[in-house]
Amino acid sequence: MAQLSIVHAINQGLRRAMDSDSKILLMGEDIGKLGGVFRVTDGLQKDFGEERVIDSPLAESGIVGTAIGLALYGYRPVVEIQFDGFVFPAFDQIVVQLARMRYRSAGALTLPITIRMPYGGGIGSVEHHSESPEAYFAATPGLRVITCADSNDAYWMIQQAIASDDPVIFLEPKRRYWQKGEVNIEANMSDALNMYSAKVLTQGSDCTVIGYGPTVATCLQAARFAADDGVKLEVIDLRSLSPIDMSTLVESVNKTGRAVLVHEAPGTGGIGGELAARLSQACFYKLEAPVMRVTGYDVPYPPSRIEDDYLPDAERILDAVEKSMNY
Amino acid sequence: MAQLSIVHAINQGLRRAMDSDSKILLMGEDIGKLGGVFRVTDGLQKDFGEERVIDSPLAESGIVGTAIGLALYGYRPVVEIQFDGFVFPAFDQIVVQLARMRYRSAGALTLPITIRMPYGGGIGSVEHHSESPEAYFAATPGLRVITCADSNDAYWMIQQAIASDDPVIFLEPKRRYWQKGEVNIEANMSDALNMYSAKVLTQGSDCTVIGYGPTVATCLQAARFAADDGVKLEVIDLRSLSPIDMSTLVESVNKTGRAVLVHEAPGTGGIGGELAARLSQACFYKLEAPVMRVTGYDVPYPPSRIEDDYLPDAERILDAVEKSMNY
Amino acid sequence: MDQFDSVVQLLDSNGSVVANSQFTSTLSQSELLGFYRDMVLVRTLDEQATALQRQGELGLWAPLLGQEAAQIGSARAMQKQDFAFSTYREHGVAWCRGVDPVDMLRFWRGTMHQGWDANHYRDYGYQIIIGAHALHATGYAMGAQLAGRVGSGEAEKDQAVMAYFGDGAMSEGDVNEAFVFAASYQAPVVFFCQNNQWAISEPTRRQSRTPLAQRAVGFGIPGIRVDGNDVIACYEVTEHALHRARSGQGPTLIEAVTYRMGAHTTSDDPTKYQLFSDVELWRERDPIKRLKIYLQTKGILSAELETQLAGEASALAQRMRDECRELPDPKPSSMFDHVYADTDINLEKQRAEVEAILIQSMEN
Amino acid sequence: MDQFDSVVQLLDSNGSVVANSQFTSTLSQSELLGFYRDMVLVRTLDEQATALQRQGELGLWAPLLGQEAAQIGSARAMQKQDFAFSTYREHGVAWCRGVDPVDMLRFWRGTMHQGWDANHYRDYGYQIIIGAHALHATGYAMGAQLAGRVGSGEAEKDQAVMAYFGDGAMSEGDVNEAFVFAASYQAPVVFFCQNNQWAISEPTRRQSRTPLAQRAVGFGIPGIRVDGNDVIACYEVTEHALHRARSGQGPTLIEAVTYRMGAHTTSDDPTKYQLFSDVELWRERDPIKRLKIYLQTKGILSAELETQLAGEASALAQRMRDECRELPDPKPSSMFDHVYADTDINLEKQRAEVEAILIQSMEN
Ligand SMILES: Cc1ncc(C[n+]2csc(CCOP(=O)(O)OP(=O)(O)O)c2C)c(N)n1
Ligand SMILES: Cc1ncc(C[n+]2csc(CCOP(=O)(O)OP(=O)(O)O)c2C)c(N)n1
Ligand SMILES: [Mg+2]
Ligand SMILES: [Mg+2]
Repeated sequence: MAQLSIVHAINQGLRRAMDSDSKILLMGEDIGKLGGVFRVTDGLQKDFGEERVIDSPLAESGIVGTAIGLALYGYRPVVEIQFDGFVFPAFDQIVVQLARMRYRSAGALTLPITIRMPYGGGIGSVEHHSESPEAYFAATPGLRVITCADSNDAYWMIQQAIASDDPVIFLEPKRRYWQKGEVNIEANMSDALNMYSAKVLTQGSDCTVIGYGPTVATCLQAARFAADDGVKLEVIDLRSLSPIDMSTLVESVNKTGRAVLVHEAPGTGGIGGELAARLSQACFYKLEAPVMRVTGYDVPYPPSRIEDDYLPDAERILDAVEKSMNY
Repeated sequence: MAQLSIVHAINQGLRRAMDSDSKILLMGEDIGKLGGVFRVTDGLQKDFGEERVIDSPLAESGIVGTAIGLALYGYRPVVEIQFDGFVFPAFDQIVVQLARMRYRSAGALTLPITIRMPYGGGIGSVEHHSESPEAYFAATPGLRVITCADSNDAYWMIQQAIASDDPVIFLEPKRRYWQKGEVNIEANMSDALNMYSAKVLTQGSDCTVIGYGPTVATCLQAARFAADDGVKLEVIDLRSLSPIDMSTLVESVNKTGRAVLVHEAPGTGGIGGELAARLSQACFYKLEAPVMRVTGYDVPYPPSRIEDDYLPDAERILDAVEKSMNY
Repeated sequence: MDQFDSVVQLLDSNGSVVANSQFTSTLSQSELLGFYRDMVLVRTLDEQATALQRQGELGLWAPLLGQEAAQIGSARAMQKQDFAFSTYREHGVAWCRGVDPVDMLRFWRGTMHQGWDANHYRDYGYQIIIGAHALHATGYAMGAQLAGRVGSGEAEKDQAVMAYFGDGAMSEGDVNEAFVFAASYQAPVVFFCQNNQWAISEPTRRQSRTPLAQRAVGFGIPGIRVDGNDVIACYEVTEHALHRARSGQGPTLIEAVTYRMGAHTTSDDPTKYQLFSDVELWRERDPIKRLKIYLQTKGILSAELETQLAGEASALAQRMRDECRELPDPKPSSMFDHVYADTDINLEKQRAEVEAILIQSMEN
Repeated sequence: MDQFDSVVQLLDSNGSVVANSQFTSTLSQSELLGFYRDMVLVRTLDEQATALQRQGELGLWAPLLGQEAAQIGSARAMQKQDFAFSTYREHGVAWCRGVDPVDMLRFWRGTMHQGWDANHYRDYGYQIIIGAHALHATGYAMGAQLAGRVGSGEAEKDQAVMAYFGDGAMSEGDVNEAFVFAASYQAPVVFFCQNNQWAISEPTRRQSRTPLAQRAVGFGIPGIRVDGNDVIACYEVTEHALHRARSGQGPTLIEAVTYRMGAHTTSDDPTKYQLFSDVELWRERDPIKRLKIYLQTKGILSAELETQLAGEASALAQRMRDECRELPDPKPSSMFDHVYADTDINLEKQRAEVEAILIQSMEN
């Protein structure tokens, strides 16, 4: 066991993966000497060399596009997109090329590429540094989208993502980067929870609360507050946005009869809509109240001085729980 | 009244708009001499000149990006993206720049840009010519997304889109381009139904069926089949995917107690998920069955020889209606 | 920038040899005959596919008419271990890589998105998204470099990559980013731009006011213009660039100046924008005709060989007609195959649904 | 490509005038003094903002330290009717356009995404997405052209556009597409690339092995390199390019060779990648120092003027400190303003929710 921050856990996960497979390359802007703007790749170029930790020109489409070529050659590129807001120049390469090459080629071509990306708000930064673009990727057949909320998952899920033959968008909750937690580094990857599984964090009978990435901590906080009032929330960390582990969710919602979905991205068109649609169908006779969504509002990310009013917090989650309980 | 195909109706709508406002420019690949690959802009360069109907270099990001500059200068650009599958190189300019300029500038800058795009499948073409990318845009705050299903709407909605000070993605159902219909060209724009309103096409008490663009004709076909069996479907043409005219939908679903949502795009992450989530909430006590979705499957668009198995058809809609009625 | 005003030509439109200070033909008679055969058969293939589209057997086809020399000359300069990344028009390249013409039809008939195994032929298949594959080619070339397969000096080891695209593609961000990456890493990639004067209806001058080869210079990449209707020059120039690439001297941009003699695709109507006189002018420069004259003049191409080739061509056409119609339609439920490497429960449910619908409809 | 080895310099790092075959200074003493004042105040502004960030008053700041001459020289060559499109680092450009430094802070403090009215100052504000605005600038220039405000010969009518970006941005597809469009339509836009040697931690050679100005040539755009630490040369070269643009002779790319003497942003740690010796070398080439020596040598800059300027600088810094803290936070519910031109029921509901939460939290 080790106490690691999420940044450090990902760094260690990358290191372990690179140690075990020489085909793994890292690519991105400033990931070499600088170690990335969040230091996730700190020290890796020094240890693995400039050929395996590649500082790229400033062109996101170029990074993903050349990573595709490298993967066709037989490498396993792990691409860093510096910030969520800078992924869009690469959108075409990601959703039209990366996502479809296996399908296009009827299985002949495999692109085992992982795209790492810090995402989400709450860090007081300027425009384009606080985005939650996950719904775009989760709506794209051919991509996998996962996100971690604690250090142990950060460590294992990045390794699982890299080991997968599918292209994986690996979302890193940037405002939790420095949150520390236990990491079971002695384990084997096969012991770790499958990256596509949701994880029940607290057992509760009153209402299911589902979050992912940066909002998991907020959900847990809400659960603690609720517990003080005698309300038992079942908090679930979704972990995988594509595929969605419906059976874990349905089991919980069938038990509690209530669900609150929490994410930072705008509500409309967000992951929450898809989840609410599926749960409303799957738990039709069990739901005591409509599935509630607690999300960012349907606006571009606002100036940081009011980001706390935009981001879901424990109060808003508890309001939704209350609304659900009183419905 | 005039009998026009959808292609022709858009052409006439563009012409009328350009006649009335000299700030309106058309931009795109092959829209000049060729009149666009679907001939939507046929004859317009001849009549309005090369300065108002601008053949652009082959670069979608460049087209949208320079259109933004032209709009900042005071023009009203109408951009053609040649096919749905080619919009992604412009994704960054659309969702990060176009969608946000008004917000970013706190209202000081206005970008009255319309992006026209043929979309959807069913034309037997090769890869990337049959996509339904609407969910990406509808999930983006700052954009408006509308689509027409008949010639009258084609004629008026394109004019309304151009007249709007908001950036509008105008989706044209390419496999219905040659479908003819009455167009009330004598009317005034103010008489036309607001482009953001849904439209009830057939009154019915048994089940609400909601489609848009290319699937509206399919829904109507299903309604005719159902009528033969004595089942009355209320078919609604959604028309606007952002904003969503919830009150029209809720009124209908509260009446029928049932809803089936139909679109070509993959189900997961599609417009249907958002609608199902909202309807499940808004009509919680009225719904007799879960909201059903009849959509493209969660795969990249398949080779055209099996596209008919991919696309929602009347059978699949009727199956869903039956499932709903028997729930 | 005078260098870009001149175009490397080794065989003029009358079939006469032209002297060039930098390049000379190294080709044997049998190689030249081979190129001639390639061009004739590829033109046959193209005409036959166009006809099949007209008959409703294909959804679409993008003719290569007029671009035979550019494609055959360049692709024949490739080694087996090299890799080609193409657009929708490079049937001639696929031909040289050994792809069966019937396999090419799968894409256009809509039975498969990729009609052959890219790794087997070391040919990537058709790419529709303009410019996207220039980056894939560059990345692949970077891979060869990382794998130590550049500059080793071993003839069968060193690899290079060909990236094909058109004049229109030169405007796309992706192609320019490919130049950036290729230059930055000195990747062994040859960018081969067929300037066929048109991007659908738009003339090349809408994309650029300077010769396209010149674009390379600003990226620190050598650029060279070649007569795209001269198969010998196309071969020599490409062979030179590929050699540079394999031996570690980095990327090259070749602009092959040619003309699209057919429609953009079978959906297109070029009479809306092409001048008849231009087409006539370029007909004079036909790539096959000039090699034919040359070979005849040299006595290399006998009447007997001609007849034999004509027979080969009509057999090919016949086989395409026959086999195209026989190409198996995919099973509807195959649409769920290969979306992911791992099994997906959600997709398996949908597959079951599609299978149930089919059974139901068979029962009705 | 010898032309790109040479860099236009009119004032060397020792403050001595340098002869140049193409450019000579046309600046009056008072203009030169004005530039000096601009540079000193802009450096003050920059230092003060950096300090405010350190004190937690700003979320972030991107220092311009070292790039004063490039920004002041180029922006002072603009006419009122011209329009500037900038990145996050062009505080000096905004300054020349008349923007109040306190308004610049709004963005970095997070009270507004755009701290001033772009149309009023004819300055677009900060753009974070690298390269995106190069296309906006080009489109705007196309607009001026369509509006007949190019080549009319009327001094106050003809317009040009400045597009600022860095060496890193030269790799982005958008910037290269901007070159394509600008060249194709001969738009009146001047691309001004401040090559400050770094894109965060990456040296310019990762983006290009050739001088960046040379990139232009391949697009059919003239390129020119200028000493970015020489305010006089920056002015003259830009003035020349803007004049060309306004008079209908099309775009130009200027590469101003300079150095980023500070961190990339206040979040950055340049010691991880910059060599101390490089920084020292460039300190010798300081843009303010050399103009100061020149002005002192010429007797234009008196001790009295110096003192006056120092006073002005410290007043500016003081005002920034005071007013930064006073910058009003936006109302939470203002996050719903200006998403759309038309009212949106859905957003109005959400606004009501946010207002209710605030009332609720005030009651608690
Ligand atoms: C990104 C993208 N935009 C637009 C298109 C539509 N399109 C197909 S071919 C073509 C013209 C391409 O011209 P060029 O690059 O010169 O190649 P050519 O067709 O002449 O071989 C266009 C605009 C596309 N396929 N992809
Ligand atoms: C599209 C995009 N990718 C990445 C970034 C992150 N980023 C911000 S500044 C920067 C370096 C820019 O370098 P350069 O263009 O030379 O400008 P400079 O900062 O030196 O002024 C990077 C990579 C961004 N803002 N936008
Ligand atoms: Mg072409
Ligand atoms: Mg820089």
